[in-house]
Amino acid sequence: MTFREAIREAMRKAMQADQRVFLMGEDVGRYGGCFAVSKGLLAEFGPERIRDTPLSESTFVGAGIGAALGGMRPIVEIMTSNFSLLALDQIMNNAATLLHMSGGQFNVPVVIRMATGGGRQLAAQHSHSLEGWYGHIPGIKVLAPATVDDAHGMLLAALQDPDPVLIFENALLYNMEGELGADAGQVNIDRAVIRRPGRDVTIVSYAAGLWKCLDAAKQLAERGVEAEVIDLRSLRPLDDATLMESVTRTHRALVVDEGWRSGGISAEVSARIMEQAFYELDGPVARLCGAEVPMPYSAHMERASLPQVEDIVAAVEGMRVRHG
Amino acid sequence: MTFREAIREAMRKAMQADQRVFLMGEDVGRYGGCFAVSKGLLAEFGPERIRDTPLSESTFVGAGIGAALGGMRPIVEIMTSNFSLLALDQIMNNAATLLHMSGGQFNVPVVIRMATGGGRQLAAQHSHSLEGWYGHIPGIKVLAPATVDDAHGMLLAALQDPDPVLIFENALLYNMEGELGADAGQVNIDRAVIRRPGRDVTIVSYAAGLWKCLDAAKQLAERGVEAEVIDLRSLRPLDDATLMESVTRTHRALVVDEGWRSGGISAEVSARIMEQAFYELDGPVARLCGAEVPMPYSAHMERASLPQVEDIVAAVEGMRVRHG
Amino acid sequence: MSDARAHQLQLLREMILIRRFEEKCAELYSQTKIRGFMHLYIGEEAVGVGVMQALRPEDAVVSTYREHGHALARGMSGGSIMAEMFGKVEGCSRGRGGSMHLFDAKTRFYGGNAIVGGGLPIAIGLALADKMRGESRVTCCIFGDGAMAEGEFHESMNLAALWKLPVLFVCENNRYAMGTRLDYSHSVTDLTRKAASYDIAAASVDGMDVLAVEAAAQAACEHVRSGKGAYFLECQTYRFRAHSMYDPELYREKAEVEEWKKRDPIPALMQKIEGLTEEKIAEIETQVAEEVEAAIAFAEAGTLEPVGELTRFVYSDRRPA
Amino acid sequence: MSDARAHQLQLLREMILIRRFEEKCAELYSQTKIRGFMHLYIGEEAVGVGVMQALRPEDAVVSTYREHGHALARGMSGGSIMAEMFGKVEGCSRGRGGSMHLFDAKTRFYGGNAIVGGGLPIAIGLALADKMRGESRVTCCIFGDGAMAEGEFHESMNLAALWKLPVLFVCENNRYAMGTRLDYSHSVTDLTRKAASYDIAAASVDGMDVLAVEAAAQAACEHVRSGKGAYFLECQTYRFRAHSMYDPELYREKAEVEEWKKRDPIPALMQKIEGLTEEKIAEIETQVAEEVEAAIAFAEAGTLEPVGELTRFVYSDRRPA
Ligand SMILES: Cc1ncc(C[n+]2csc(CCOP(=O)(O)OP(=O)(O)O)c2C)c(N)n1
Ligand SMILES: Cc1ncc(C[n+]2csc(CCOP(=O)(O)OP(=O)(O)O)c2C)c(N)n1
Ligand SMILES: [Mg+2]
Ligand SMILES: [Mg+2]
Repeated sequence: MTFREAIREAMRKAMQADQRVFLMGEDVGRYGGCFAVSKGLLAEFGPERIRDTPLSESTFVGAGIGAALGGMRPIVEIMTSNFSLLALDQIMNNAATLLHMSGGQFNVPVVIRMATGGGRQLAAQHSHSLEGWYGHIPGIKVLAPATVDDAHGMLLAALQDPDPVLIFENALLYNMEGELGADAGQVNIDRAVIRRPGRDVTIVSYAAGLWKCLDAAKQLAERGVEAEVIDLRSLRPLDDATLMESVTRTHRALVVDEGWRSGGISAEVSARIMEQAFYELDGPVARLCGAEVPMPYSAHMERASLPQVEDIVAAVEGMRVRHG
Repeated sequence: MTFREAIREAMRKAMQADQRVFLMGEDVGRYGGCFAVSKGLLAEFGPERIRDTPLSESTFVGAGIGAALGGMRPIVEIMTSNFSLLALDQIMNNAATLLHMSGGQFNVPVVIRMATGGGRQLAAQHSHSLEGWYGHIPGIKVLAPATVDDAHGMLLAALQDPDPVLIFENALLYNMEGELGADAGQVNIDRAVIRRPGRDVTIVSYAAGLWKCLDAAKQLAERGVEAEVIDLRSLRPLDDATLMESVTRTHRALVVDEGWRSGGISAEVSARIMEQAFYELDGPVARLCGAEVPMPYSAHMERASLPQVEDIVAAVEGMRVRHG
Repeated sequence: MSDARAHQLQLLREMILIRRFEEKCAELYSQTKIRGFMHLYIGEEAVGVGVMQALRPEDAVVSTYREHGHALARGMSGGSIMAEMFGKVEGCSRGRGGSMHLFDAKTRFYGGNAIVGGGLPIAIGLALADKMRGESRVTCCIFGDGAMAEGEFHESMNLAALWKLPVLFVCENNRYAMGTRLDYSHSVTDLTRKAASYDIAAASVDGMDVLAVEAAAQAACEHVRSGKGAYFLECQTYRFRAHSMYDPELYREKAEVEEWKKRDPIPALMQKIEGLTEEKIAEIETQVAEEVEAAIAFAEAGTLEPVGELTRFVYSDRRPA
Repeated sequence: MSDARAHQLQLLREMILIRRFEEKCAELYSQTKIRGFMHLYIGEEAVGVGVMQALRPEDAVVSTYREHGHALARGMSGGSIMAEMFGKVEGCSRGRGGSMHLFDAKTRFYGGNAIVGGGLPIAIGLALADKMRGESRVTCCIFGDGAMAEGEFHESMNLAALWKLPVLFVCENNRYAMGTRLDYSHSVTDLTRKAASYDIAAASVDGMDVLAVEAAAQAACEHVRSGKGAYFLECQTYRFRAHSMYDPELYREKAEVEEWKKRDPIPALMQKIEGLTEEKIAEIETQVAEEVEAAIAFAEAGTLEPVGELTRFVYSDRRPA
C-alpha cells in the first residue's frame, strides 16, 4: 500500500465510521484530488461528503473551522502548503485562538491536510516546507508523517482530537510503498520515535528528510559511526523527552530539515537541546536545512537547495563524532 | 519627539525628497492613522500620496509590491501584525520570491510597516509579536526599531533598500520620547547594537523588550552582575558577528522575546550561538519569551503572558552567572 | 395591552438597555475599569434588536467586535458581558476576550470576532454543518460595510449561494469603516448589488427603524428556513459615537452626526408606540438602570482568573471518548 | 496583399507558433527534458494572440502559470522560454522559474504567477504606479475563471474601480478550474455580472475567434487609455488538453472536448482569411517548425546556472545609489 493509499484508507474508514466526517477542498472530488489522494472517494461517499470547493482557501478553511464548531469533523485539504498562506488568518486568528479566547467554550476539531515540500521542480510558489514554521503557533497541532503507518494512523488520531490538527504530507512520499497491518488504527501522535537506534550521534528529522537520514545512517555505519535516527512525527508539540533521552546517550546531535533554517523547527530543536541537555553535549548541535532561497526550478539548483544524503554524512563527519 | 513622530518625520522627509514615495493603508489619511502615526500627512501631501484603502490587506499589500515593480517606492501600512496574515501570501509568495525567481530581473522595493505586540489588553486577535516569525522568510528584511532614532532612521534606510523591508513597530513604543538629532538620517540596518556594555552575561532582545532588559540590567548591576544588553534591531538578517563577539566575552546569554517561544527568533539566536560559540559558553543559552497562548485580555493574565523585568532578573540569576 | 404593543415595549426596553449599558461602558472606560479596544453600538441598536427577534434559540450568531448590542439582544446577561470587560473570570469568556470577544455557548453566540471579515467563513461552516445534518437552523452573520471589501466576503457569499447554505448575512451599513467613508471603501455603494452578483436574495432596510428591521429579518429568516438558501440584509444605520475610544473623528462633520441623531431609533420607536406615557418610559428606564447597575455590581464582585490557568484551553483539557 | 490580410496571416502565424511550440513541449515533457508542472494553452491561442495585439510595448502583462502563449504572443523569444523550461541559465528566468514562472523585463512581462489570483494585486500596483506618474500605459492582467472565486479578485476589482486604474482584466473562461466546472466554482456563471457589481465596464467575447478577441481588446484598451478606468474582458474559450501533465481528465466528457475542438481557433481563422492556400499554410508551418526547432536547439545548447549562484538574488546584489 502506498502512503497516498494509506491516507485515503484512513479517510474512508473515518467516513464510514462517523457521519460527521467529510472532506472538503479544491478538486478533491470530480478531479480525484490534485495528488490523487482522494481518488474514488466521490463515487463512494457522494458530493455532499466529498466537497469540491471553489478556489477560496481562506473561506473553505474557515468553513472547516465553522463546521467543526457546528459539530462536524471536517477534513480540509489544501493543495500545497504555499497556498495555505491564503488561509493563515483563519488558522492563526480563529482555529488556534477560539478555544482559549472563549474561555474553553468552543473547541475546533478540524483537520487540515496539505501537501508540502520540494524535490519535484515546482519552483518558488509550490515547494516550500512550511510545516516547521507552523509549529510556532499555539493552539494547533502539527503532524508530519514519514511512514505509511503514520500517514494512516495520524489522520485517524487527528480526527479524534478535539483541537485543530494540521497534517503536512510531503508530496515525495505519496508513492512510497509500505505495509499497513490489517488491524492498523490510530497511532500515538504525542511521541517522537527512534527509527534507528545508535550510540554515537542523534540525527533528528521527520517526513521525507527522515529517509535521507536513514540512508545516511547506513553509510555512516559502514564507516563505523552508529547514528540514532529520530523521527519527530509531531512538530507541535515536540516530544522533548525522547530527544533528550537520546542526546543524553549520544552526546551529539544533528537536525535535518528540508525547511528554511532561520527560525525553523531545526532552531527550536537545537534551542531545546541547549536548554535541557547542554551539559550532556560533547559538541554543538548542528543543523542541516533547506537553503534559504525561494525554491529554484532547475533540477541541479533544487537539489542543491535541499539536504542530501551525502550532506548528512558529511555533516556528521564534520562533527568529529568519535567512532565506536 | 516621540517614536510615533519620528516615524512620521521620516515619512515626511522621504515624501518631500522623492516623488516616488507614497503611503497606503487603511485609515492612514482621513482618520489620521489608527495609531496616529500618519496624522497630518494627508493635509501636507494630499490623497494621492496618502492613500486610504478599503479593508483588503492582501490586495493593498500586493498593490504595494506591484507599485514597487512599477518604479514607485510605496510604504504600505498594515494596522496590526495579526492582520498581516491576510497578506502573507503576497509577502511570501510574491514580494519575497520575485527577484530570485525572475533570475534577478525584478526587485521589489516596498516597505511594509505594521504595529505589533501585546501589553495593551487587545486580546487574541490584536496582540501578537509576529516579527520574529517573519524572520524565517528569505527574500525579505525584517526590522524592529526600539529607539526614536531607529524608528526614524530605519524607515529612511528601508526606503533606500532595493528589496522588500518589513518594519514592525511595537505599539507600546509610540508614545516613548527620545532625542532625534537635527541632522538625523538613515541608520545602518545591518548591525545589532550593544545598548549597554557588560562583562557577565549577554542579554539579547529588541524593540519593547529591550527596555525591560535595560531595566533589568540596572537592577542586576546593583547586585553586582554586569549584563551586556544587545538590541538585535534587524531580525532578518541577524547580525551574528555582534552576538558572537559579545558571547565570547561574557560566556552566557539570555534571549528575551515577547513573541512565542517555539520556533521564534529566540530559538534562532540560541541555535546560532550553539553553532558559532558553543565552546565559549559557560552554560546553556536561556530564553525568556511570551507565553505560548493566544493573548488574554485581562491585565493580570496579559502581564503573565509577557516577560517582565523581574522575570529577566530572575532568569539571569537562575543562570548562576558568576559575579564580578 | 395588545400583544403587538407589548412587543413594541419589549423592543424599546431592549434598545434602551443597550443604550444605557453602553453609556455606562463609556464611563467605566474613562475610569479604566474597562480597557483595550471598545466599540460602541450607540445609534445602531435597532439593527441588533430587530434582527435578533427573528432568530430562534437554536440559531447561531457570528458577530464582530462591535457586539455588545448583539449579545444583549441575543439574551446574554449584562453581568456576564460587563464582567468580561472588567476582565473577570465570571465574564462570558472568562475575562480572556474583553469587549471584542464575547462568547456564549448557551445562546450559540460565536463571538465577538475582531478580524474584520473573519467571521464570515465561520458562519459558512456553521451553516454547512446544519445543512449537512438536515437541521433547519439559521446562522446569522453580522458584519459592517467595511468588511464587504475584504476578499472573504466575496468568497463566503459565493460559497453560501453555491451550496444554498442557511445563512442570514446582516450588513450593518453605518457608512464608515473606521474613518473611511462608504464611497472610499466601495466603488459601488448600493451594497445589495453585491449580493445580487451572487444571486443571493437581498433587501435593504432602514436600520434606524426597529420595526422595519424586525419585519425584514423575519422575512429573511423565512426565506432561509424554507430552504431557499442565503439572504443578504443591509441595514442602513449610523454610529453616533466614535469608532472606538481612541477615535478623534476627524473624518466626518459634526453636522452629519447631528443629522443622523434626529433619526435616533429609540425616540423613533417611542413615537410609534400608542399611548406611551412618560411614566412608562420612566419605568423602563428605572428597570434598565437597575439591570445595568446589577451588571456592574456583578462585574465588580467578580474575581480574577488564577494566573496558573494561563495555558489552560490552549488545547482542550482532554480528548473526547 | 492588403494590410488586413497580412495582419490576419500574422495572427495565424502566432497561433500556429503557440500550438506547435506547445505540442513540442508535451513531447519534451514525456522525454523529461521539461519537468515540474506544465500547463498547456492549446485551444486557447486566440485569446492570448488577440489580446496582445492591443498592447503597446510600454504596457505591462501579468499572467498565470498557463502563460507560454502569452509570453510568445507578447514577443518573448521561443528560445528563452524553452531554455527556461529546460532549466538553463539562458532561460528567461535563468532556469529558476520553469514553465510556470516566465519573466521578461524587456517586454514588461511580470510572470508567470502560480498562485491563482495572486497576480491581480500586482497588476493593481503596476497600474497605480502608472496612474500616479501620469503614464498612459495599460496593465493587462490575465487570469482564469477559477481565479475569480478568490478573494483577491474581489478586492482587486474594487480597488481598480475605486481608483480608476488603467487595468485591463482578461478572464480566460475555459469553463474549468482544474477539474471544477464553472458552475461548481461560481453561483453566477455570467462572469461579466461580477464586473458590473463594481461598475467596471465589461464585455464577453468568443475566445475561439481571434479577430473578435482582438477587436474587443482594442476597444477595451481604448477605454482604459482614455482614462475611463479599468475594463473587464471575458474570453470564452476551452482548453483542449489536460489541466496539467498529471491530469487524468475524469471530470469532463470526451464528447464535450470534441465539440469544442470543432471551434479550434486556428482552422476558424484559416477559413476567414481570403484566398489562403495550402501552400501558404505549409510555408507558415515550415517557418514555425524552424522557429520551434531553433528554440529547442537554443535550449539544448544552454548551460546550467552555477550552483554557487543559488543564493544570488535572494536579495539584490547591491543597494542602488
Ligand atoms: C482584517 C482587519 N483589518 C483591519 C482591522 C481594523 N479595524 C477594526 S474595525 C475597522 C472598520 C470596520 O468597518 P465596518 O466593517 O464598516 O464595521 P464598523 O466598525 O463600522 O461597525 C477596521 C479597519 C481589523 N480589525 N481587521
Ligand atoms: C491559490 C491557489 N490555489 C490552488 C492552486 C492550484 N491550481 C492551479 S491552477 C488551478 C485552477 C485554476 O483555474 P482557472 O483560474 O480557471 O485557470 P485555468 O487553469 O483554467 O487556466 C488550481 C486549483 C494554485 N495554484 N493556487
Ligand atoms: Mg461601518
Ligand atoms: Mg479555467
